[in-house]
Amino acid sequence: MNRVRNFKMILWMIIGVGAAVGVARFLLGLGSTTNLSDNTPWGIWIGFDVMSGVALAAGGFVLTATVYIFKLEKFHSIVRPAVLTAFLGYIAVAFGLLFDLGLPWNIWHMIVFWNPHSPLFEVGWCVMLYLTVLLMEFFPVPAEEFSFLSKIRKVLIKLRLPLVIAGIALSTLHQSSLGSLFLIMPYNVHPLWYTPILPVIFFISAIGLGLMMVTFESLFTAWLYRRKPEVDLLEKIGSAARWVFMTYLVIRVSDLLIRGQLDQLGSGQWQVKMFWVELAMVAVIPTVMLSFRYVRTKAAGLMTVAITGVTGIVLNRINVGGLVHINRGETVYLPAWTEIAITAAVIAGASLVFLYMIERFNIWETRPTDPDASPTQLPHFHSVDGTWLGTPGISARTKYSFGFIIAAAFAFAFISWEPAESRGVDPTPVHQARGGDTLWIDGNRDGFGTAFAHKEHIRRNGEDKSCSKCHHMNQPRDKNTACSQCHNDMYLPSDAFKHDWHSSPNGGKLACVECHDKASIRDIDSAKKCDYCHKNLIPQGSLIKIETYEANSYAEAMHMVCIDCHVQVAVEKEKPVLSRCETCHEGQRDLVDADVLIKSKSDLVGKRMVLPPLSRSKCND
Amino acid sequence: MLETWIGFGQGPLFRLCLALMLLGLTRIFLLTIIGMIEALRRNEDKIIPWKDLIGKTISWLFPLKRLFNKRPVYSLISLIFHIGLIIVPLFLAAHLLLWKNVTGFAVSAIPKLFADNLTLTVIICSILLFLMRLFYQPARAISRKQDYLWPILLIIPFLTGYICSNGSISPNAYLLLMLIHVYSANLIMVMIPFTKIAHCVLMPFSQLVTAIGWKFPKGAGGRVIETLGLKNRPTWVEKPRLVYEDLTPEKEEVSV
Amino acid sequence: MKAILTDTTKCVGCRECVVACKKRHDLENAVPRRWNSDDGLSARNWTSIVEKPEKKYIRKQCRHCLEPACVSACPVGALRKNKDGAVVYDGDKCMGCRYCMMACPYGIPRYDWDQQIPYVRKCILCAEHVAKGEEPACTETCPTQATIFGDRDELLAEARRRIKGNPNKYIDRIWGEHEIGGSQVLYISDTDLSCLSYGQHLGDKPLPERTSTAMKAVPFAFVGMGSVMAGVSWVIGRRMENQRRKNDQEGTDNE
Amino acid sequence: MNLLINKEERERAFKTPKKENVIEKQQLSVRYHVEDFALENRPQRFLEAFAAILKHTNYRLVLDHYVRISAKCSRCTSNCQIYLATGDEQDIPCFRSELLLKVYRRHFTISGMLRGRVFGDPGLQNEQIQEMAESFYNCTACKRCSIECPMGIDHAIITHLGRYILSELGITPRALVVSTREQLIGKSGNTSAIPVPALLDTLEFLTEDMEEEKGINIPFPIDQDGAEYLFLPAVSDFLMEAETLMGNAAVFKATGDSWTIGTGYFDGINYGLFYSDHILEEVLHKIEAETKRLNIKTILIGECGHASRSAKYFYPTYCGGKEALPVVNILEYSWKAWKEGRLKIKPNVIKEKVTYHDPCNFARSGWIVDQPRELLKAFCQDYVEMTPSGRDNICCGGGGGTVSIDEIRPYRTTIGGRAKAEQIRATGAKYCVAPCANCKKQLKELMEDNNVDCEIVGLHDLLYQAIIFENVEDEKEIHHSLT
Repeated sequence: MNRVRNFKMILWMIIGVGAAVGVARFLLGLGSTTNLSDNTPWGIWIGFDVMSGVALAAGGFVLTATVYIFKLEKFHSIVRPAVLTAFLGYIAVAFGLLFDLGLPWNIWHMIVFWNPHSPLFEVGWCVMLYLTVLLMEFFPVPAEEFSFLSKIRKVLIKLRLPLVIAGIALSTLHQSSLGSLFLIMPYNVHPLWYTPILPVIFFISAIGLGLMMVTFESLFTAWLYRRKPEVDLLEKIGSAARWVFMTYLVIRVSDLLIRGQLDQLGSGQWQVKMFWVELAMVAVIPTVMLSFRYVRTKAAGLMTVAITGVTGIVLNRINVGGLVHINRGETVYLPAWTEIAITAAVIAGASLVFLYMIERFNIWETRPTDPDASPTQLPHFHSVDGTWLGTPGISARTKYSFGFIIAAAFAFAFISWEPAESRGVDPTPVHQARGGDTLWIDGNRDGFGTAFAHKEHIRRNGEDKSCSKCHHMNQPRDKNTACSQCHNDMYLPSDAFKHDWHSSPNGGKLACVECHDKASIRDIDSAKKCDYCHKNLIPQGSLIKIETYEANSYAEAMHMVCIDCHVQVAVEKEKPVLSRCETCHEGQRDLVDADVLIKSKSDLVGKRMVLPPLSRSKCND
Repeated sequence: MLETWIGFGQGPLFRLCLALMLLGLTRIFLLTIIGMIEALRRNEDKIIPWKDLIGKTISWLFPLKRLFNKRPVYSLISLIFHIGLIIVPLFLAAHLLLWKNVTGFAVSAIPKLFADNLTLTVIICSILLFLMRLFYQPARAISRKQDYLWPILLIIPFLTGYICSNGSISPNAYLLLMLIHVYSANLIMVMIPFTKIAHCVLMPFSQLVTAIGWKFPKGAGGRVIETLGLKNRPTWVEKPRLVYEDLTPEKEEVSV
Repeated sequence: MKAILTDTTKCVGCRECVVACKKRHDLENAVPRRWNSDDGLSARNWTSIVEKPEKKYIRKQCRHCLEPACVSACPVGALRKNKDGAVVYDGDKCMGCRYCMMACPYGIPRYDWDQQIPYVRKCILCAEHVAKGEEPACTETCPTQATIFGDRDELLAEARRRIKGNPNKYIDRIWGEHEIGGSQVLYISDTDLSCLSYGQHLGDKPLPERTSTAMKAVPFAFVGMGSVMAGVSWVIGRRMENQRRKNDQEGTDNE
Repeated sequence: MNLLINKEERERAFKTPKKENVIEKQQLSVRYHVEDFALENRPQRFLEAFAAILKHTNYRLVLDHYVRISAKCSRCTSNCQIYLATGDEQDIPCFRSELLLKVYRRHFTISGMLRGRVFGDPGLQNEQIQEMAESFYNCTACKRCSIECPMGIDHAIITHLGRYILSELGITPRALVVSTREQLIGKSGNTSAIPVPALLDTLEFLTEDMEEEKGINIPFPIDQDGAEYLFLPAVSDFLMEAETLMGNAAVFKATGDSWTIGTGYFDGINYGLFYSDHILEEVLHKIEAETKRLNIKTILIGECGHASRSAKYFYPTYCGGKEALPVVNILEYSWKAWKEGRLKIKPNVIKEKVTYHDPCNFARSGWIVDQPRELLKAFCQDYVEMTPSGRDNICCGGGGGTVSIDEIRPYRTTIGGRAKAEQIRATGAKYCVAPCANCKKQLKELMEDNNVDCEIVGLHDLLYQAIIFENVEDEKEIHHSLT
C-alpha cells in the first residue's frame, strides 16, 4: 500500500497548490492568474479540462454499450471502474468549469435561460442529463453498502437497460456536439481541422479515446495496487480500438481530400507540424501497434498505445479548442503555471475520489484493503525509519494535510499578488521632449508624437508667470520639470512625489515626523499635504489640484486629468475649449494631418514650425 | 544586494512563511477537532463536564489566581513576556505597513515609546527566562534543545528591530540588521506550528482533550490483546523473574 | 433597420469617436494590458482606429451582423438582437463562458480580464439612445462625417452612390452588405478591409446556419441512437435466448 | 559562560536542589520492583503493544496534543511531593511523561519519521523500557501536577498509558497482578480471596456485635433482589475495617433505604485503574453482571478512593454510556441523607481533635470535597483542616496501586509519604479521617514509621458513634411512657 499512499500524498500536494491558486483566481480575477487574452479567450481549462475531460470519460458509455447492449458479459468486470471514471470525469469537468467561467455562480442559468440554437447549450444540457444518468447507473454500487438504500437500488437495477440506452444516446449527442461547437467558426479554425463533419470526427475519436482510457486506467490502477492486470480483456478492447482508429484515419484523410485542403500541408506553417504529430499519435501509431498481437498481449505494450492515443486525442481537442485558431497565429498562448496547477488539482481531486471509491466500495471484484486497517493486523513499523504512523485514517489525515499545507504555502508564496492593474504591462519608458522652440513630444517613442509650439503657448498663456500651469511638479526649487522626470513610464502608476528629495534637506531619517504624524503609520495618509509647505508653488487661481498625489499613469495625467479639467473650466467660464486642437484649427483637418502630426523626428530637422492659421474669433472670446 | 535580499524576505519569503504558519496552525487546529470528534464517536460515554472544563480553561487563559500560587516571579515574567510577544509584532507601526501590504487592511498602531519599552521588556524577559531555564535544576533536567533555542531566537528579531528603529548606525549596518531581523522573524513564523509554540492555538483545547482522553472506547483492551496475538495469554506472568530479586522475599500471599 | 456607414477615405484618425464612445458609456481609461490585442479594442475601448500604412484609418467596432454568430452561440441568451438591430448584452444572464468571443469572426467581444466579476464588453450601437431616436456617439461626434448613421437601405444607396461617383478612389465593394449574411455596420474603402476579419475574406453564408444543420440533427440522433441501441439489445438478447434454449434442448435430447 | 568560578561550585549550583533535607533514594536501598517478563526483542514488542493500543483507543489524540503543546516550563515540579522529597530529576512529572512522549514522537509522528531518516536516530532502546518501568511505578498518580500545569497536560494519563503498555509486555508489580488474577478467574472472585461463607460469617458476627453495642438489630442484607443500592466496599474492609462497615450498615438502618451485598460479587477494588484498561473493563463487567443479577438501581461504593473513581468515571465508559446505572459513594449518600433529614446525628460526640485527609481520587476532580467536611463538623467538636486541603491536599503517598506492594513499605513511608506525615503532625489531631482503604493502610504505616501519634479512621467509624436511630428511640420512649 506504500505505493498508493505515496501516490495519494502527491495528489494531495497537487491539490494544495491548486487550492492556493484557486483562492488567488477568485480574489484577483482571470487576468492576473491566467495567460488568457482577448485573442485567446479559451485556454487549457476549456481545451483540456472540458473538451478532453468529457472525451476521456467516454469509456463509460462505450463499455456499458458493450456489456448491456451487445451482451458481451466477459467485460462485466471492468464496467464499474469505467462508469466510475466517467462519472468522476464529468464531475471534474463541471468543477474545472467553475474556475474557467467568469461568473461561475451563474452556471445554473443554462437551466433557466434557453438558447436552443447554441451547441454549447446542448452540450451543457446533455452533460447535465448524462451526469444524472451516470449517477443512476452508478448509484447501485455504493448503495450495496447501505441497507436502507436497498429499495432505490432495486428500482435502479430494473431501470438499467433504459438508463444505458439513454446514456449512450446522450453521449453520442454531446460528444459530437463538442465538435459542433466549432462549426460556427469556419474562419477561425485552421482549415486542416475545420470540416463540416467535425461532430462525426469528434464522436469517433471519443470512442477510441474511451477505449484507450479504460485500458490506461485499468493498467495504471493495477500497477498502483500491485494487482494482476486484466490483459485478456484489454487485448480484446485493443483489437476493437484498432478498427476505431483506422476508421478515424480514413475519415480524416478522405475529408481533407474531399475539401481539397491537402495543399495546406505544404504551407510550412507550424500548424502543419502539429497536424502531423497529432495524426500520428491519434491514428497511425495506435493502429499499427495494435495490429501486432505481441503488443496487445503485453501490459507494457498496451500502456504505450494507451498513453500515445490518449495524448494524441487530448492534443487534438486542445488544437481544435483554440490552439490552431487563425487569430492565435499572432499571439502566443502558453498556459500560465497557475492554469496548469488548477487543471492538475482538478484531476488529482478526481483521482483521489476514484481511489477512495475503489477502497470503500465494490468497484472491483476484490476490494483493495490496507492491511493496517484490519483490526487484528499487528502494526508494522517502517523498515527504514522505524515509524508507524497509525491506522490508515489517522496517518492519512496527518500526513496528507502536512503535504497539503506545504504545497499550498509555496504556491501562495509564488503567486504574484500584485493587483491586476500593474500586471503584464511592458514598461514603456517616456522620453523627454526634444527640439527648441517647437518641441517634439513623443513620450513613448512609438512614432506618434506631436509638435508643440512652446513659445507660442507661453505667450498665449501669459508669459513667464504661466510656467506652473503646466509644470506642476513639486520638487524643491523646481519650476519646470519635464513630465518624464517623474513619469518615467508611460502607463505604470508613478509617484509624483520624490521622497528622497524631501527627507535629505530636512535632516535625513530623523525628519520623518516633520511631515508624518508621530503615532500612525508613515504612509501617504498620515503625511502633510504639499501645500502645507509649498504655498507659493500654486499660483492664485490655478486649476491644478494637488490633492492627487499619485497619478494613475502618465497617460491619465496628461490626457484625462488635464484636458478634462480644461474643458470643464472652459465650459464653466463660457470660453472656447482651447485644449482641443480642433477648437482653433477648425475645418483644417487636412492641414493638421499634413503639418502638425509629423511622422518622425527627422521631419523636424532644419524646419521651422508654422502654425496653421487660427480662427481668431473663437480664441479671442 | 542586501536590499534585494531584504525585499525577498519581506515579499515572497514572508508570504511563504506567513502561509505556512497560518495553514500549519489551521491544520493542527482542525486535526485536533477532528481527532476529538472521532474519539467521541468511538467512546460509548459521551458525557463531558463542559462547565468545569470551560472554567479551568479560562482560568489558565486569563491567569489571575492559579498562576501566582507557585513561583510567582517566574509566572509574572512569563506573563509579561507573552503580552509583549503578541502586541509588538502585530501592532508596531512599521509592521502594520507589512500587514497592510499582505492582507490589505491594518488597525491603528501603538505609540512608538510604548512599543520601544515593550520591546525592551520582551528582550529582558526573554533573557531572564533563558537564564532561569539554565540555572533552575528541574527545568534544566527536562529541557530539550528547542527549549533553549526559542528564547534566543526570539531575542534576535526584537533586538535587531529595536536597534534599527532607535540606534543611529551606518546605513550598511542598518541593512544588515534589517536582514537579520526579517529572516529571523520569518524563521520564527515557520517554526510556530511545528514546535511547542503551537500552544497558541491548542491551549484552549487541552482540558477538553484530557477529558475525552480519560474516556476509553469499550472493548478496546480486548481488541488490543487480539491484535497482539495474545488472546489466550493470561493477564499476568505465572512464574515471573524479578528485577531486584535480592530485595523481594518469595511470598505468594495476597496483598490488599 | 438602422446602420452605420464608415467611409475610410474620409477618416483622418482623430479618434474623436473613441473619446465620445468612452464618454457616453462611462468607460475607464484604457491602459495597455497583457491581454489586449493590438487592434486597440478592449473592454474599455468599444471602438478603435486601426491604422494602416499610407495614413489609412479604419474604424473597428462591432458589426452588428444581421445573423450574428455570437447571439447564436450564447448558451444562455445573454446576447440578443434588439428591435433596432443592435446586438445587445445582458450581463445579468451571462455566465462568462466566452463562447461569443470564440464565435465572432471579427473578434469583437472583449472581456473584463482584470475584474473579479467580469463581463463581456462590446459596442452596443448606443442601443438606449438609438431607441430614443438619437444617434450613436461616434457618428454624432465625427468631425469629418467619415462615419454616418442612418437607415440601412438608405446608407447602402449612399454607399453605392459614392462608389459610382468616384470609381477610381473606391474599391467596388460594400463591406457588410452580404458578408456572412450582411451586417449593420457598413464600410466603403479604398483599401482591402480583410484586416477586420483576420485577413480572411468571409463568405456570404450566415454562420449560425453551419451549426443549425448539426443542431437540427440532434433530436434525430437521440431518437435514432436510442432506438438502434434498443433494437440491437433486443435482437442480441433474443438470439442468446434462442441459443440457450437450443443448447438446453440438445442437452435433454442427449439424455 | 564564566558566571561561576570553579567547577565544584558550579556543579553544586547545578546539581543541588534548594531543599536541604532531601532523601537519597540510593541510601534507602529500596526501589520499586516490577515483574520482568523475559521477552525476546523487548523494544519491538513494546512498540507493537504501543501501536496496537494507539490503534484501538483514543490515546493518539491525547499524545498528539501533549507532544505539540508541552512547553517544559517545569511548573509541575512545584507541586510533586515525590520530587520535592527526593530532588531527583527522574521524579519530575514532566520528565516522566517525556519518557513516553519521546518514544511517541520518535516512532509515531512525522517529525520522528524525519528524525529516523535524516539523523539516523536508532529509536527505542531496552534501557529506556527499564527506565520507564521504574519511573511509572514511582508515581503515586495523585494528579497534583496536572492541576498545576499551565498547558493543561494531565501527566496521570500518560503514566496510565505507560503502565498499560508495560502491562502488555508483562511488566507489572506482582502484587497487583496476583490480586487481579484472584479477582478475575480465581475461585473466590475478589482480590482478598474471601470465600462467601467467610463473608457471611463476618457479617453475622458484625450484626451481633452491633446489637450488643447499640441494642438494636442492624442487619447486612444479602442478595436482596431489586434492592435500591448494591454495596461494593473495598473488599479488604471485610477483613480489616469492620467498624467502617458497621458505620455503613448503621447509616442504612437509620435512613431505611433498601441495600444489599451480593454474594456473586462484593468487591469494589479495581486495580485495572492502575495498570491496564483491559483489566479495568473486565472488573467493571463483573459489577455489571452482579447488578443485572440482582436488579439493582444504583451502585454504591464504600469508603475507597480508587474503587469510587473507577466505578464513577469508567462504569458509564464501559457499561452503557448515558444509560448506565448511577454510581454514588457512601460519603455522598450519607451526606445527602443527613441533608435531607433522614439521618440524624448527635452533635459533639467526638471530643478529640479530628482532621480530614482527602483521597486523591475524590478530591482532585472536585467530586467529594465538602460533603465529608460538613458531616464531620456536624458531630466533631474539634475539627481542624490540613494545609493545604481540599482539591490541593497532599497525597498519602501510596496511591496508584503502590500501597498494595508490601515490599516497598520503606519507600512509601519515607519518600512517598513523609510530606503527608509532617502535614498530619502539624495539625496535632487525634483522629485522621481517611475515607479510603488504600489511604488508611498507607497512613497507618506512615504513622507507625514516622512516629506520629494519630489514629487513622474511616469517616463511618466515627459516624457510627454519632447516629441517632430515631424509630428505635421512639420505641424506647413509648416503652418508657407505658411503664
